[in-house]
Amino acid sequence: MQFIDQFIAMMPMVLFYSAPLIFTALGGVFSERSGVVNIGLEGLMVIGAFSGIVFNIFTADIFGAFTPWLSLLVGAVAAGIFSLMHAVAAVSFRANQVVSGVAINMLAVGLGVFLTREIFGRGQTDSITQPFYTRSVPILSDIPVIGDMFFSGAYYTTYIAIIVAVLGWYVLYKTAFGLRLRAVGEHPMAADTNGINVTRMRYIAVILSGVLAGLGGATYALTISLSFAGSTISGQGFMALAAVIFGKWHPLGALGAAFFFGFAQSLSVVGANFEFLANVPGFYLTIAPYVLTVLALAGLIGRADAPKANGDPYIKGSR
Amino acid sequence: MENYVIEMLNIRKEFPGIVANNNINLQVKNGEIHALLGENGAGKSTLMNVLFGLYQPEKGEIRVRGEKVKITDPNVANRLGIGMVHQHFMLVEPFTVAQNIILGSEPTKGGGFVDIKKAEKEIKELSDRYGLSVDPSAKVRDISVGMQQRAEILKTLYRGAEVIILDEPTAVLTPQEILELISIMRNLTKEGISIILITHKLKEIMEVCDRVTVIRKGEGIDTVNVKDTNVDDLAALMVGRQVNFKTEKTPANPKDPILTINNLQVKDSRQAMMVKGLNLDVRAGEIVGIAGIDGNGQSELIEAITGLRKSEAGEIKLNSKTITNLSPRKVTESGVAHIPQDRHKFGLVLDYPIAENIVLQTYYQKPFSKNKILSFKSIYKHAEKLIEDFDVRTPSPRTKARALSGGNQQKAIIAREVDRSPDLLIAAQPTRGLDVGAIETIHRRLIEERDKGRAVLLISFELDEVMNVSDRIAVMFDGQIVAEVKPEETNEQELGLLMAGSSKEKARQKAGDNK
Amino acid sequence: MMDNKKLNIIIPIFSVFLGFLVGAIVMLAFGYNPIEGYSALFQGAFGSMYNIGETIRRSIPLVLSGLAIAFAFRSGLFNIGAEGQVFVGWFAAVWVGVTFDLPAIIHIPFAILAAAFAGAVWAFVPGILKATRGVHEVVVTIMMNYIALHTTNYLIRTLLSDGGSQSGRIANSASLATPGLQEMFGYSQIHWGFIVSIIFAVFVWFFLEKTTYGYELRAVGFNPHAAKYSGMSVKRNIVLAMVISGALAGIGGAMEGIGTFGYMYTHGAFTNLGFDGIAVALLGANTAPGVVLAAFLFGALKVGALSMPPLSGVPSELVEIVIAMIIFFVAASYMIRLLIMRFKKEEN
Amino acid sequence: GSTDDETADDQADQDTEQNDDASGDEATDEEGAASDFSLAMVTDEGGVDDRSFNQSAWEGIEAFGLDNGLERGTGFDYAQSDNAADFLPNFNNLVNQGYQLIFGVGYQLANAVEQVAAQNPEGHFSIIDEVVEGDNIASVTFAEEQGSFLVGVAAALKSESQNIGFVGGVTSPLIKRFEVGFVAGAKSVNPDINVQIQYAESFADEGLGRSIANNMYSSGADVIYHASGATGLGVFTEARNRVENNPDAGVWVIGVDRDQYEQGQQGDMNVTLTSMVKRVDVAVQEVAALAMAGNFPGGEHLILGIEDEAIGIAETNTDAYTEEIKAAVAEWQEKLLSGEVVAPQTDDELEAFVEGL
Ligand SMILES: Nc1ncnc2c1ncn2[C@@H]1O[C@H](COP(=O)(O)OP(=O)(O)OP(=O)(O)O)[C@@H](O)[C@H]1O
Ligand SMILES: Nc1ncnc2c1ncn2[C@@H]1O[C@H](COP(=O)(O)OP(=O)(O)OP(=O)(O)O)[C@@H](O)[C@H]1O
Ligand SMILES: [Mg+2]
Ligand SMILES: [Mg+2]
Repeated sequence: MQFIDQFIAMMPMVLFYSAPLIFTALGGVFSERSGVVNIGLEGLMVIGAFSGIVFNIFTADIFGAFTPWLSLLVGAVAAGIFSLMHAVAAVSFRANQVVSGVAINMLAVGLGVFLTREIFGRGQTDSITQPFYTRSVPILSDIPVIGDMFFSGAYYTTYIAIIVAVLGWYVLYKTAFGLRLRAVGEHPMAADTNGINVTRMRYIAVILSGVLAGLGGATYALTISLSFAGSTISGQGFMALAAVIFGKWHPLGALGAAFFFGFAQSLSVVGANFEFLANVPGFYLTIAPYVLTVLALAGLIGRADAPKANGDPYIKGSR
Repeated sequence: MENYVIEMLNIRKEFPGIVANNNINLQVKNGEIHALLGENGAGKSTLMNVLFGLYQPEKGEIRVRGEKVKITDPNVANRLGIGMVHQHFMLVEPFTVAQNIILGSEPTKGGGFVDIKKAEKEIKELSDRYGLSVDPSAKVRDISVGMQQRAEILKTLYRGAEVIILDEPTAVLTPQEILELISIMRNLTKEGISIILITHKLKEIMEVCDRVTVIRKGEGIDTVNVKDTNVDDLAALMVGRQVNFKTEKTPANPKDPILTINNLQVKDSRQAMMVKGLNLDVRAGEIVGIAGIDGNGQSELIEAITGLRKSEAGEIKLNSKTITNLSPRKVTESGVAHIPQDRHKFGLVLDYPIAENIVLQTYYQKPFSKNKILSFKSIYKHAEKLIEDFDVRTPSPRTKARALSGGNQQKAIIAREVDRSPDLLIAAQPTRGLDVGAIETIHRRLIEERDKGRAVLLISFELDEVMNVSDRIAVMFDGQIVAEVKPEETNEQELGLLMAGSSKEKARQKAGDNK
Repeated sequence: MMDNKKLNIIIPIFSVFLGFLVGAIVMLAFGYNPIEGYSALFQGAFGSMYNIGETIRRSIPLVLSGLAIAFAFRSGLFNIGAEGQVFVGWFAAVWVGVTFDLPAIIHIPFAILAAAFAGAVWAFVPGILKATRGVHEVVVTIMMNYIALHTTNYLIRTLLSDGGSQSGRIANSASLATPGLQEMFGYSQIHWGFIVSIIFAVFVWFFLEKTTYGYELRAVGFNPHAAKYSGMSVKRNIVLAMVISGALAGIGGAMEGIGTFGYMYTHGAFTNLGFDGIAVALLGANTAPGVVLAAFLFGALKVGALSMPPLSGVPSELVEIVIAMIIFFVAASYMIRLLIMRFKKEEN
Repeated sequence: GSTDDETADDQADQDTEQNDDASGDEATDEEGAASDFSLAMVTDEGGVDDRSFNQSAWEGIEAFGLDNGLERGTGFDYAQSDNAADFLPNFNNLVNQGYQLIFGVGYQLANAVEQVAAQNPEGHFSIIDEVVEGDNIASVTFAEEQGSFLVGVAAALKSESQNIGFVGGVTSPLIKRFEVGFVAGAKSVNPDINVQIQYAESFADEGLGRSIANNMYSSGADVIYHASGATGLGVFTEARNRVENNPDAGVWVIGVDRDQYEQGQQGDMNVTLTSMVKRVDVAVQEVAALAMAGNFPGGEHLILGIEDEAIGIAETNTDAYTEEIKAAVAEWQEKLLSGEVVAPQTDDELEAFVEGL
């Protein structure tokens, strides 16, 4: 049955395409749950991708097979540090959070390409020699159908992304930290009067979003582009932002949304294989993912309410 | 020397532009209920926010149980056993009561996992001990204001508070709830807890408080024992002039009906039927007060009349023309004015200047705009006039509504609504949170409107307001008008019983017995 | 305490200064000479009539996309979709430019109108979805951007050329570019679009500040509940705001279509006119005059950037960094406020 | 350490050197020798260091400049375009700086060249990859279909499944020539070979390129030819990943514009079968030489192909690109040169061509 086969064939694509979105969207969820709008995700991904690649290129000989893992880490840390800018502006200096997000995006690309030129003397880096590779999970991959769909030919980073999403859900909804973080995003003054340090919580949340978006960017670079240039991250951050909202600011929602995007994207690729689509102009398949998303939003998803205090800087003693 | 649990000495707190507190002293004895009294904007909340560590005073010292302390943030206050229930509740709406109570001091087991079961058990114990009934697992957005407040009090107790600050706790409560609160306060003091109570309601002070500190325009005026004083003296102390309470009014002479409601049915946002076949009419030249406990369909009724909510069945007539399910604008144009319950949410665009707020429903009409172009000249001319007439205290018509005190915000709204000389004026909780001075003015306005031959529909949870101002009282219970009484023929007790749903006869003789 | 009017002027200026300062530090750090770098930048932006012409030309579409986003912001909406609306506007204008043959007095307004309409339609989708289904405009507009990119590419291949990657040139009667003007500015690409953009800046200012429509839109933006209470239709205003915002962005596209280029080509990626518009709007504090100034600054920096590598060897990305920092400092203006307060204190 | 890395490094050195010059720290070592001829180029959005035809063009200009003792910044130079709106300003800047021959690299610059040439009748201009009318414009295009034809032959010979793929960037007549030539070449070897064709509609979406390649390999293709810029990087990623997981996967990629051998390196294997190399540098030098000699081919349209050695195919990967393939390709090359076979450029021509087989 062709459909089933195609479906099975699609899953690996879905898995590698979605992973960077999952990480980044989770970052968005943490930040916005704490009340800090973060449209700087794109820029944070850029930093993650850039530093991941550069580190990989220069240390591949030293660390060998560990290099991609360390690169991932470096990407996360770098973006985490970079996100401090957003935190300082948005939390300490009451910035309009959209503005500083835009600044982050511009700065990241500018800086990334500028440094690339300084280091490599041209607009993009070499290809890395130590990327991630898909692996089939022992045992699990032997399970019929399921095995082929999910456990053969996927990256470990994808599984990590899924685990992190579940972890994110646990942290936000089951732990004291999560309760406080959400409180800060819904009603910072209430949190404050309960002795919660709003500023601290928001800093943590924003830095977390940086780390996660950095992971996302690095994952993209280390699994898909294998090199860095100004155009390496082009829109993925905004897709992740869309996933945050699509997923109603919920970690598992974001996970689902990211998979939805990956699925729609792969569908548009695999569509070419179906006879009945053979004579449909490629254009329709190209826009299909985006149209599908809009339809999904209009149809099933509908209204979603952001955290109440999302976007408002907290100023003690004002109402 | 006395053993004070709290001493605030020569506290000074400035805000850009104003001195909110100027050398104020406040001394609270152990186990007493100490009232803090003052006009809107007098500086009460500020003083308490200083005590609770939300603001740092420019000057002055604070002693807790004789110890000189520096309260840098609410944590410190909590550790010193000071808890505060804020005027605007500090509850996270999508959270459960339990989550709100434990927030910031959560009981956890491994992995930071919140032990909600444990928390709910502890909360149950506390609420039984002090008679604060709450449903720990209910979401705050779904529970009554009264329960929200009990949750707030539990929040402080849960943190082991020995001094509890209540900032205008009764402003938002129904008479029944107020009685409950009073007994709660008594329980608390029995347990050795001291209470600082901010309120504008002098009767409450006389009823429960031991001592009262009065502040005016940021200055501490005096501290007196409640048993050595009376309502009028307090009012005079607070406002700085004699206030007369019994709102003077001549008997009404109602004419033909303006508003007629037949068998009206309205659902709330959760699709629950809240108004169940309600009948009511309001005549020209009378004030009809709707007495009822919050949540018996009052809000839905008003929203249906004003076109903010669609009615399921029945008919609403204005001057015998039907206005059922017309758009808010059509309703307004057909002669209805509405002083909304929540002035910040509905009544005002807080970021617009007062002037632009004053034309909120009329901006598109001459002279405020001509063929779609605003005429700020006439808007501001008009605003200046109303600000003058209604004595709205604002630096200028250009001032943003946000910066005004609730009292003056309210006056601005009333000015706007009344000035349209509507046939029907709906006033929902028009004096909530306001000081006696402001209340006096507003009541006088309502009566003036009546005397101009307008129909006035007053919705209030405060019985003495209903009794003072109305010519006719309709009691609302479970989505219907269950009884109509004349204020001079009834008393608070009877009304209370009616509002609780007992039949008129029962209420009559019950109330009668107790007399 | 200093009055806000003064601050609102000082802060952007201060931010610009700080932005350049950071840029200079970066140049020093990497062994470039900031003075050379910036004089090259200045040369490139204002060095001659030609450069000035280019700077103006570069600002024109930014004014409009900036206005579009500012307009939406004032109504409480975030239109990330300007990018896509620019694409469809560009296309529509070029389509009119190539398919019709009319006198200029009709042809140009017709092309601009078509662009406005296309942009409006594109923004109508998120608008109506927000109004009726409460769907968050940000997601929808992001999706609409991609749809616009691919749709216009497709239409250029199928409608404006046979499989080509570029449309034909528009008729001269539809072109905003006139040899006279360009000659005056040393054969730069400047075109009369700068007048169009100023006209619409004035329009936006007037519409928002002086008309009852603007009064309603701003009210809805500030407090939809109060707006509803006072008889305004929140839904209608949301749709209206999006549609007008989209129309403005569409006209921004027209400026490229019948002004700068005179044709449209298939894009491999976004133009960033829309995304830069976000920065322009916010740098301009969402006010029409502010947007015009911010757009001009952007135009100058981006055109000046081209001269940095040849004249000073500094990579043009440095300008991106400078711009980003300027925006950052505007965002964190509170920091600057504090600084100014500090100085004030020390004075007295 | 592949040839490419070295060119890349040289590139880096030159750039930094030039930076020093610009910031005046260091005097350049080529004084005096300068003739009065000068040439420059305007890049498209790719930028001068795109490791593709912009870079190739620049290398040509540099080589020419150095051979003729010209000086960077006065005798030869380039202007970087970050955005289509920069094309014309860049041209005008160079004109104002007095450069005599200015190249526009990439079909996107066609309109800009047309305008600037019209405004500066005395200047000499050249457009690469597109044809523009004008007495002072030399249009240079390449017979990509020829190179694509040859890599098509190689693909058909290499493919065991007789199932191959083509990944295009954004649909356009130019990319069409790659596609059509490739198909023709493959079919000339085996008329029944199955060619999967898909366009990413983007030159910068590695993810999509990867997905398309994944899909093509999964449905049986074993050689993929890409003409899709950065999107193609995804194709290499997919192939490398498959080889990593199964050294005998036997999947190959054919690079474009330049020798993309480096992109294919996977451990000690390399998935780059070959590349369709477009010697823009050759083209640039040819035009420059003519211009310097005083017979600038204004108003002419030069189509450079195999015979000019402006189109070639890389033979770096000797393991994969076997002697047989080499031989067969050489055969077909002869046929193309002799005109016995003419590579098609459009779908219609392809149809006719396939009929004729
Ligand atoms: N956060 C603030 N920023 C600036 N001014 C403030 C702030 N809070 C209060 N004020 C000013 O300080 C004065 C005292 O405010 P406060 O809230 O203490 O009054 P209040 O006695 O609580 O009034 P009410 O009875 O209406 O609650 C007010 O006039 C107000 O203008
Ligand atoms: N951030 C602020 N800036 C300026 N004034 C403020 C601020 N916060 C509170 N105020 C003022 O402090 C005074 C008291 O504040 P409060 O919240 O008690 O208002 P209120 O008069 O009680 O109205 P309500 O309680 O009905 O909202 C009011 O004048 C209010 O406007
Ligand atoms: Mg108060
Ligand atoms: Mg109050």
